[in-house]
Amino acid sequence: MSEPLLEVSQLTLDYNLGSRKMRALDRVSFSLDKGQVLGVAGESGCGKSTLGLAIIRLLPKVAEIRRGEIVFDGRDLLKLSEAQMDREIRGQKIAMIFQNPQNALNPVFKIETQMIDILRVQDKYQNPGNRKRRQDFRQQAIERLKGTGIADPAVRVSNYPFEFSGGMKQRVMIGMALSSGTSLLLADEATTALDVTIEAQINRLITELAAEYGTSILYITHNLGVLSEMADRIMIMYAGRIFEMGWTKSVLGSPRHPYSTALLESLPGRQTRGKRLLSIPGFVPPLDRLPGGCSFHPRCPFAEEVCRQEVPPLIEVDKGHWSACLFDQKRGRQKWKWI
Amino acid sequence: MEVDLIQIKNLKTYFFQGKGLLSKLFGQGLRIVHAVDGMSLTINKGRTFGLVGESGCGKSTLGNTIFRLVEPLEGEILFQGRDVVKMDQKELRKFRQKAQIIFQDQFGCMNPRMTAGQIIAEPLMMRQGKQESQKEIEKEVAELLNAVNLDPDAAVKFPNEFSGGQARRIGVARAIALNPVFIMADEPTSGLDISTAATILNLMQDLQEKMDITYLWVSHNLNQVRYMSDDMAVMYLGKAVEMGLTSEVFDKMAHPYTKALISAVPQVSPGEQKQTIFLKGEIPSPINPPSGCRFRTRCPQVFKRCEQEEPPLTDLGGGHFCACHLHNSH
Amino acid sequence: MLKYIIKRTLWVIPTLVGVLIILFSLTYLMPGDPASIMLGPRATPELVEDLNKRMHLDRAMPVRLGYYLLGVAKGDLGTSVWSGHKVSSLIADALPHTILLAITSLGIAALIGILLGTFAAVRRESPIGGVVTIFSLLGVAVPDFVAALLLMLLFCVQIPLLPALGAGVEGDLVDIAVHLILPATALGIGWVGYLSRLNQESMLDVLDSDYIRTARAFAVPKRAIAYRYALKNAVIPSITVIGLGVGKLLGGAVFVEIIFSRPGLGKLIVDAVYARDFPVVQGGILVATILFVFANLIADISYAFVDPRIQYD
Amino acid sequence: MKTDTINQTKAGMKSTQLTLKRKWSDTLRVTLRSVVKVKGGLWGGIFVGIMLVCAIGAQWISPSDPNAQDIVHRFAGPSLKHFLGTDYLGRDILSRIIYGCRIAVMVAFGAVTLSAIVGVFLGVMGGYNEGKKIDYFIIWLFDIVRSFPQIILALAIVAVLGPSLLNVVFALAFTAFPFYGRLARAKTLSVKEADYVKAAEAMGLKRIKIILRHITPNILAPVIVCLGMDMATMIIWESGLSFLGLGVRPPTASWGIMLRNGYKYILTSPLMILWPSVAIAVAMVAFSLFSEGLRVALDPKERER
Repeated sequence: MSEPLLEVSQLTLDYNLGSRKMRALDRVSFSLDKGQVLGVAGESGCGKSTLGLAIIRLLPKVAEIRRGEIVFDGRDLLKLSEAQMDREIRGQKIAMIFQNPQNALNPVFKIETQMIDILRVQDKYQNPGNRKRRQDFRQQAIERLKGTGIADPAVRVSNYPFEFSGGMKQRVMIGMALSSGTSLLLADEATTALDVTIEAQINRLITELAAEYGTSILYITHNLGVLSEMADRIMIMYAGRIFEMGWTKSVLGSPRHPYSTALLESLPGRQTRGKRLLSIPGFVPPLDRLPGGCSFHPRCPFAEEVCRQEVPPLIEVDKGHWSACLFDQKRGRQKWKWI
Repeated sequence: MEVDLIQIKNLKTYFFQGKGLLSKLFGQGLRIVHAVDGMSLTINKGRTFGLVGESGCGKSTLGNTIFRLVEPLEGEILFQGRDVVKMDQKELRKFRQKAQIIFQDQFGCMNPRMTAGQIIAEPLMMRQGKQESQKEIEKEVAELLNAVNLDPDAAVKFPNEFSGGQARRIGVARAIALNPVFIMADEPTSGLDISTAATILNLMQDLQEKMDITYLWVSHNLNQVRYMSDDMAVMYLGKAVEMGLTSEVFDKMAHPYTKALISAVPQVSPGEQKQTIFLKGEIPSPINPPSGCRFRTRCPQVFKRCEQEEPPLTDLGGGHFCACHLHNSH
Repeated sequence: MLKYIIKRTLWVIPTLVGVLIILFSLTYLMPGDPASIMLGPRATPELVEDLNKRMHLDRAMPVRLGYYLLGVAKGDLGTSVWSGHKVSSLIADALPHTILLAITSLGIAALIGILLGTFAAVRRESPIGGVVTIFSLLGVAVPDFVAALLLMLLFCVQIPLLPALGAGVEGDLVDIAVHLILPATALGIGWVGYLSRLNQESMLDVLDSDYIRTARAFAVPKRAIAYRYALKNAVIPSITVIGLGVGKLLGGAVFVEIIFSRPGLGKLIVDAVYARDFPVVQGGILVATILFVFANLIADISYAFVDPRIQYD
Repeated sequence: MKTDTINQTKAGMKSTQLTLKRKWSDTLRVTLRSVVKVKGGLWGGIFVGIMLVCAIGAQWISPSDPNAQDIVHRFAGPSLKHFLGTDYLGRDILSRIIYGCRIAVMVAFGAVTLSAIVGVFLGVMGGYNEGKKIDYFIIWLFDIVRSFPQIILALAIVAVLGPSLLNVVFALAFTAFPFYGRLARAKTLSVKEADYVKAAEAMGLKRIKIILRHITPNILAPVIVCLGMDMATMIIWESGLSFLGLGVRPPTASWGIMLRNGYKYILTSPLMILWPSVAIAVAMVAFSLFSEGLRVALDPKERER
């Protein structure tokens, strides 16, 4: 029986932008087991990146957590002090890699400088009192780079980030993020900006290193195809809420929420030439003007009066498969087939 | 019955870097970017030609060269039998009204100081031999907005007041304003959400049907090209490595690069085990492309000959071309 | 980067040639006969002829340009029409005062401005942000020569604390420093405001950037992030501004030197303008310009050291 | 046959009359409204407005003749007759400040306009011919003039030409044009590469129309913002030159000349320095707030949705 590494419950978060208040996360609850890969999918503005930043507690100042818990390894991360987060969590047990490798590294410092700084910080927290020399850290940095498959790591380590391609920068990030101590990796659109063949390389690297170190992954992306290949479980978000969650096979194979169904049908993946794609009418509502009830109801052809009134709860509709659709819960899937 | 609309023969577009006075003085040497390096292809009327490849392969440059936004070094671009490269300004202007572009950056391609209405009206106002009143043009703009499913009040809005999907629709409306016969769509869904992208794809298919438009579909998204295009070419470092009917290319892929590329595309196929071919290393720079076969530095099936000889594009039968020594030896 | 530095340095040569040509051709703008204008009421036919000879004013334009360039190349800037001293020696006497003033005011202003801006950005809630706002408002509202007048009014006339005129007794460091306080403040206060605001803004931008977030995600302490990681990025715009600002500073020094009667380069130029002593004006401006050009060069080169991405076309 | 289908398609569409442009007055109103919305923009706008009113209507607004001497009441403090007191010749300081406003605005506006016209013309020319000889020449020209410390060059030009209003305008414009030139050149270079220019080219639009419709409007906005900020600088320099006695000639009322007189009588009458300083300070803050508002208002990215 696998044990949960991360349990998020009822996480609710607002962005306070002057007079506007945007609910970026609304009662988000899920858990992630040790060694598992959980995929978080959704369109832009659904709150998936906010979720990652909330876990590692790097939210912008305007964000305010209203309620909820983020229990990691038995401790509520929201109750830890900044110093404790730095000392025990960030970069030690939880690491994060970001979307845009172009900007993720500081352009005016050499790769080695940045890596050594981070290794030194980690070392300081792990073995206090044990001072290592810069040369040792440099050696360690080179080994980390070698582990990510960068050719000539001893030379490349003294390059500047602008001399690296996007894929190589992401390798550097992975090298800094993953070590034997890392138990959770947050990957926020880590390969979105890369070419397909490079994306495949990087995703394989992440999977392999994570398997080697027993790291769990929260993989945030809008690309359902990537999740289909990488994730054990999938969570589909819309306007700050979880709409559907479950094993990859069942969520992608037999989705229960109209939104996830529509999302899958609108992909040109396996459709034959000439057949129309399903397109969802309307657009994702801005977070400060969310409709009441189910936030998807203005775009949903099956919406009834009750969908305008009640917020649908996330209910286990099948074994290990949760969905938040009132219509589905009350009348069953047969009644609302899109196609 | 297939008619050639565009025929490109041995097209080469190079960019020259380091031409400046001081660069010459310090002898940094001229760096030549081999952006498009000998492409030949035929686009048939009423069909969609998909052009795929990774960044830096020259697919956008090829598109821009067809419109002479970039001047080619050599080669021919025959449009309805006339060579675009040799056209004078007047002819070129005529050609550019029959052929249109939908740009990759949906906001960047619109003048931020013009309203959507003015942007769409611009091509209408330069139609030749026809003086129309402001009223007529306004009516046509309204029709065009309607054709791309936008409200008429969008006409007085500025580009920054639109969402990504709406801005893209304005780009489409402008492109179809003059009833073009040919449209190049350069990554037409980049930066759009999944559901928005689907509506754009549907819209463009409808327009093709109604108006009999030929598309050149430039994209890195293989799923999209497979879905949208009838014919396709796969480019790598300025050259076509494989070309043919889309169905042929996907079903009987011949080139190792095509195989790797297609296998790398993540598919929503829960439960299916897919064999991804991982390529080693990075895409080489188009400034110093490898000798012989350009793909040899990353090819899993490389052998001696690949280094010495550049494989020609050979017909494997049925208009399915491939440039690889593996299919060339016999 | 080396290529960039070489190219940037070589570009100084054609620029300076152009500067010389403009300075030279200024005499042509003078309405009427330059020699009589320079001599003013003292002009007798003999003196005019003598001056024409000495400055080759009677020769054809290209020949005069040749003489001029040759002279400058040899370090000979001509002689003062008024006093008969060598222009170069007049400048050599004046220059140290101006350089001292410029370095003191700009150096201290840059230090204070950058630190203030950084603090204000790092501790967003602290009152330092308010101090930055006050300084930048002051810097905008009170241009240097007005500041000089007001400071003199306040600290020399109303509350006579500090000396009003002169540069202090030569060799007496304390006296020199005391005489420097007001002029340097007048010249530097605008810079404190400008640089602190600039640095605050760019620091805030940098602190919001992706790479800072990366560093935070790896538990790099906040202090190290601000003063080691972010500062180097944030200071880049300030470097350019300081380089370009040296020109403004030299301009401001003219007023401050006049107001506080400091025997510097600016005062030399203005007094020469009053006296229509054209060779001194020409020489003074040339030296000020060279100072400015080299300050810019140094700024651009240090820019290249801070930002490795730099390319020069 | 094809045209038929299109006409059918189009006939099926709902046809509504609509306007394509926003009215000029609307655009102006929107711009001004967003200037005012920016923090401080309202105050900047109000004070710039007051300055313009003073400059244009000095003879109606000022309480007395700026040159009328009232020797009996020299160095007088503020009173009902002379709101801000009098100077060493007994002239009304308030009236002189108001007339000084006229000089400041005239010089600044003239110099800024002249330098912007010349600079933008050269800059656009260089930008178009990027990499050609003419471009190198223009860059060289800009760099030479920029190499001089600005005010010192202006000083030299006025010294040579002789102090007068027109010469001050010319001298200041000459020192400032390379800055507009460089701005215009850089903007032209980036706008030239923008996709919307490519789109217009691909549409077959004529070159001259591309320049007029697509390039010029997009390089003018930053130039206008720069104009606003430069007005402030030019006002300082006009005062500075006049302070040195190298600007407009006395007895013309100019803030710089007033400061010059104040400096002479610094021991006698501190108010003679204070009032023009306040006038300059207000003008500086007003123009910088206004141009900051203008910057935000003219940037389509920052414009309120």
